[in-house]
Amino acid sequence: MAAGGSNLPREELLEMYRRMVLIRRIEEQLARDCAAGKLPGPVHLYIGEEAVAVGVCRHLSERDWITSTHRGHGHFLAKGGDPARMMAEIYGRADGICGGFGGSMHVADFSKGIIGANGIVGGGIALATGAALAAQLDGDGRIAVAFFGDGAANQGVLMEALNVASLWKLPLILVCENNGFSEFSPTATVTSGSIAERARPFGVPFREIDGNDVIAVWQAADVAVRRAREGRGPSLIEARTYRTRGHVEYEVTFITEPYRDEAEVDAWRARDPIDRFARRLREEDPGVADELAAIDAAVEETVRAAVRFAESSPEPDPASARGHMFATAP
Amino acid sequence: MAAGGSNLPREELLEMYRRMVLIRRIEEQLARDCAAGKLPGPVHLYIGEEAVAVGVCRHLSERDWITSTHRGHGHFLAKGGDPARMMAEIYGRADGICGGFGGSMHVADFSKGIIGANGIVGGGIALATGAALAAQLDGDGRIAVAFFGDGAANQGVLMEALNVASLWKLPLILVCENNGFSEFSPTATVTSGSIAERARPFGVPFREIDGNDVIAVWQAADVAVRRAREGRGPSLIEARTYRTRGHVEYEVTFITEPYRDEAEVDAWRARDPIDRFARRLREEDPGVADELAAIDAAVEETVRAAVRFAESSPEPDPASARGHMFATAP
Amino acid sequence: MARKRMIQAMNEALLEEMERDPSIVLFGEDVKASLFGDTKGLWKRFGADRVRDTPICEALISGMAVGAAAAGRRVICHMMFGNFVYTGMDAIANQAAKLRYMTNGQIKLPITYLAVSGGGRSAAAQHSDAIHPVLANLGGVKVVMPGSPADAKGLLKSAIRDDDPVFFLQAAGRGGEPGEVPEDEYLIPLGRAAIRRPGRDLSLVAIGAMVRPALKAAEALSGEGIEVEVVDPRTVVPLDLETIFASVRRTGRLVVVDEARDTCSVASHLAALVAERAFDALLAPIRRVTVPDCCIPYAPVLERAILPNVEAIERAVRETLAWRRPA
Amino acid sequence: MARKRMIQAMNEALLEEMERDPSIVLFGEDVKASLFGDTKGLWKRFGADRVRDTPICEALISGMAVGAAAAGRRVICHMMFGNFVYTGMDAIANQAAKLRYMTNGQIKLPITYLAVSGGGRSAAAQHSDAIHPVLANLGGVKVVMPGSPADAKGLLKSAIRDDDPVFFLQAAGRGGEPGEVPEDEYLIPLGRAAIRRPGRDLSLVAIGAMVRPALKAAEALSGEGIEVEVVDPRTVVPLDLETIFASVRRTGRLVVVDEARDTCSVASHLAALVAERAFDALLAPIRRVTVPDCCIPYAPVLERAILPNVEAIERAVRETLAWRRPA
Ligand SMILES: Cc1ncc(C[n+]2csc(CCOP(=O)(O)OP(=O)(O)O)c2C)c(N)n1
Ligand SMILES: Cc1ncc(C[n+]2csc(CCOP(=O)(O)OP(=O)(O)O)c2C)c(N)n1
Ligand SMILES: [Mg+2]
Ligand SMILES: [Mg+2]
Repeated sequence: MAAGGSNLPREELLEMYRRMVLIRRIEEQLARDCAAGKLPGPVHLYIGEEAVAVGVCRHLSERDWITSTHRGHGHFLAKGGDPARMMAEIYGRADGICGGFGGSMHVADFSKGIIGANGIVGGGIALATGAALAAQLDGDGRIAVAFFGDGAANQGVLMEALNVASLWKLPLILVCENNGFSEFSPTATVTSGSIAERARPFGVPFREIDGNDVIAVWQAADVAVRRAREGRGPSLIEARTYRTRGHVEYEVTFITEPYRDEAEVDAWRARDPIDRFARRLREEDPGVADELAAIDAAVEETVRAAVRFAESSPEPDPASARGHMFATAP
Repeated sequence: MAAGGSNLPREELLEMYRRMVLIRRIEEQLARDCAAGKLPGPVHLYIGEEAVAVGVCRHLSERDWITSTHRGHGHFLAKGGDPARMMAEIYGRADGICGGFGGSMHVADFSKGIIGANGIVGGGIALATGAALAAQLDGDGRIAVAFFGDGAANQGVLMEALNVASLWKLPLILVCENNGFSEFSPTATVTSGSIAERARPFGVPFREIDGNDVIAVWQAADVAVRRAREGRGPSLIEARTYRTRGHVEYEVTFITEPYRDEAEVDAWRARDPIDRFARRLREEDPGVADELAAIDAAVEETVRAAVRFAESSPEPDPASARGHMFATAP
Repeated sequence: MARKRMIQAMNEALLEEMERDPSIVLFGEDVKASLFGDTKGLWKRFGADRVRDTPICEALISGMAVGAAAAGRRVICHMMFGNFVYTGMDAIANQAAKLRYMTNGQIKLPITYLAVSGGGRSAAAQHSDAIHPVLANLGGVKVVMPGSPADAKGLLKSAIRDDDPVFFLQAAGRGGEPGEVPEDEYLIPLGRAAIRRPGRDLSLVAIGAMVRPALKAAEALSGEGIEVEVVDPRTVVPLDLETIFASVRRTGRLVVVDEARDTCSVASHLAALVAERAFDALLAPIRRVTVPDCCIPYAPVLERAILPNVEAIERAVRETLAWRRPA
Repeated sequence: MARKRMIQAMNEALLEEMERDPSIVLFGEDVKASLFGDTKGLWKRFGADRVRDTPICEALISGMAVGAAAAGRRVICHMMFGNFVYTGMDAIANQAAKLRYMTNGQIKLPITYLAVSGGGRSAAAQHSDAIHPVLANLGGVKVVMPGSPADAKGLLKSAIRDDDPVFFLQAAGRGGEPGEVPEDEYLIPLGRAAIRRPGRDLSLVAIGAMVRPALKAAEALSGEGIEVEVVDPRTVVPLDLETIFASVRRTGRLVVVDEARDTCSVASHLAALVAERAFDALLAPIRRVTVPDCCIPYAPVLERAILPNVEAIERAVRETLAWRRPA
């Protein structure tokens, strides 16, 4: 089985499927939790964009670095973060991956190379550039990937990073997830021209790809990752995708006028990255259906376990609220 | 007389010559003053780059806006700022254009559309974008020009300005003075690829020109200014030039190792924009020599008068040091 | 008078002022959709020329505000969350706060920067900073922090008409708080504190969102016979020192409540001013109820432990009143 | 001991620490040419991998420091002038100061940010801000302000070895000031104040570059029989409150000298702390000698009128000593 003529091994394909479904189901759970008023803070869901995180992160080991965004659950899980501890974090519990100090916008696990979600749009770009510098100095083939949105691509720090990464040939991959919106502004109203092309004047290779096609993502990432690992410098990938849910859960409570057509959402739902991939896998190998079903079932159980873990975790101790400000206390 | 087949009227050519010479002589005076310890603060001289400011500003009226840089005397004078009051400012005197509050890095005259020099590298870019927005709203054909260096072109705000100016079709001209250095770093060591090309992904027209050829500058600016005035949006001009003096006067006292070849400096001196232009004028019309000599003499007198004015101006009143912080005092 | 929410009052102020002064231009990220509701309807009313959605690029927009103001416009620039002010800090600190001074008063810079500031909603560290101390230290920007819907409206109108850069900081997540707002047009001048509740025993200065818990604490303490005078500075730059000093001179005791990190907070600064200029009136140490020098955490239980609240205010008041000079 | 200039002492510290710890990477604008001299020779010694000239892009480099530190490097990031810290403020305030806290202490961020800070050289408003109050209010960065070459060396070495983001602020234009520097290796811990001169009559706390004029003032006053105790906090985050409180408890009087704008200055904060926690020891109002809330002007005569100096310090001391409780 080699979906789309990709020559990818079967287990790799199934693992990509599993990770995408895991992200989807965890976030569907979060959507329900949010509607039920169970989440203390805001959540920005990645539903519809799973193929990007998964297609890229499958090339990364735990020793590679990623930086992420306010829409960071997908990156966290794709890079191997623990769903139960992420769930507990978003619930604001002591066993959360950040002890309840960070929440949805700050899920991070440095032991897995996840520098973390980021509440500052564009904030991860400089961090990833720094991590790429560290990786280059380490000289052991590690790389850094910055995920960021089309909105973030309008922050000047992107140009600054392209310039430095190009000059220093840093092992950096800039992955722009163009989901068509900066919050409630359609991309075209706030983004002039092509994002991918912004790499050109710096001599940084770039590609615009279908971000709802996990194989296409995997392939583009493959090229960029090789390049970075071999010391040939940075790349930029612009993945066209769509968020089928709102910018932030529960936005209808304060954004009273629609900012996009339901027809547009439906059109993108029809291109859902998980459905499409599953269809393709089944088309190429009808026998895979059982395996997919088994994965679905296992993921459901993972999600239930994550919820149980999170719910049974205690609230953090208020006496600890000052937290770990400094490593070396005065 | 139409130097370089430019079809420029004679008086325009002579005025360009006069302004370039004025900038040169004023700054040579400042160089002597600095060496003599007469200047309280640092000065960054524009010597060698005069063609850029003059070629652009000849298209601007006092109602157009410019923003400038730490190397701002040339822009101030080219845009019609008063040499004597600039001199007094740099001397730190009460009759300085900013009352002695600003100094060399902040010479400004809003009545002449000079938003001013700027001590923050890249700082003028956003200001000019805002002025262009105001001009667009005014709707009377005014425009804004941001002068900035090749070093400043690496500040992300350039990309942000290109994006917004393109989206909103702002009457903005971005003029990059590429003089080969960011302070003591040669451009190639800190600037990847082409600066001019950075406009391309935003759909902003751009040109790279010989910044030591005042006619070439005039012509490129002509196109960009028309475009802006007609509401067709921004342009970027990259003018290749060179500063034949140091980054900052007296740098030899703290930069102990040479950061460029004397041969390189000499090569650029041979391409001096004023000499070249004068030569060309004389070649095309030998009769012009007397007029040039008369301009030279008049400029010398302007410089002497500026020095007299500045020297005879009192120091600011220390009791006024809190200055004009607020327009509406509490 | 009509009962209105804070954000409605702000929306009215923006509407009225933009109606009144056609030179006003307003821009920022998603001001059309209006996350907080303050800019709702403005795009429809005033059109795409005067009300502009910008890309996400705080460094540019904060500086564009300066350029447009220098070029003659009255500008309203929405920075959204206080933390994003850091992203646009260069133009605020190096240009907006300095351009008039450096050029010897050649220009006015009539800019109102809008932002929400402070915590309390589990938005975590990068969306919860109270940024007024940082802004106040810049010297060149005024800082307005309304404590009620009525103040929000009157202060915002004054801020917009002011010829200097003004930061108007609405307490994050508290746009829904209701209050009585006058029907007719009114302005509240910058630099004029309000005594929210008179009292003889102690002066309780509370800034912005802290006015509410301060009033609650005062109410509760009153039940015990402790009469606290609640002073709301309304603007931290300029500061109405006269009103504050006069209050301290009457009561002899001061507690300042400020939703800022303690170090270099406005609470610290007020305490310092009083310890200098009303020292002889002081009968007890000056207490500050502030945020400890850490980030704002996500989990509600942690956040509650960090932010000033009614109990902490009551405790500070009680302890200040109980204080006796050691023998 | 050997006589050395401040900047030489810093250069030695950088050299020794980079020699000692190969994980250190240093970058910034023109660190190879070295405007101030602090990074001179490092590029030659340690090579282009570990010592990197960056383009002008403070937003990126301040954030790269965080990323590289999170990824295991010890980082020295040169921000050049204090005012350019505003340009790179986002990553400092939103990332460096918060990333460890937000992630529950998962990482260390061993970053030393270098910058010069303050005025006095006619560099005008955009090159003369004293930025330590803004940094101190962030909560998550330590702030070191050496008052002598010996301190500069010992503190810088400690800053580099520290596992947290530390701002090391050298007083602008005073890199040439000489002092005795020990020959052997030594460290000066962060958070430990020094009593520069003992005295019984008044505690004079002077920060960073203000230590020198404070000592001069103390010297002059001593001639009149006024014995001032000069305390140099050396680091403003963390602050050595014990030493300061103990001094005030001995003398009963406090003047703080801080080359910062007054509002929300460290001087204000120190005054507030003392007015809270050593109130009973106070015999007089606490005076601050600071910069008024304006920009730093260009003309020397204007700049001198704005910055704290020996006379202003003497005056504040005299007035504090002369103060009598009104009848
Ligand atoms: C510096 C900064 N500015 C503004 C915001 C507010 N904000 C949060 S998400 C968002 C839109 C981001 O758009 P994009 O980068 O395309 O990511 P997406 O939400 O589409 O995934 C904005 C403006 C922020 N968090 N940080
Ligand atoms: C934000 C900021 N960063 C750094 C500096 C220090 N600095 C002053 S001039 C300069 C180099 C500028 O290079 P360029 O833009 O090419 O202008 P040039 O000096 O060559 O005219 C630098 C880094 C500054 N003034 N502002
Ligand atoms: Mg998007
Ligand atoms: Mg240059």
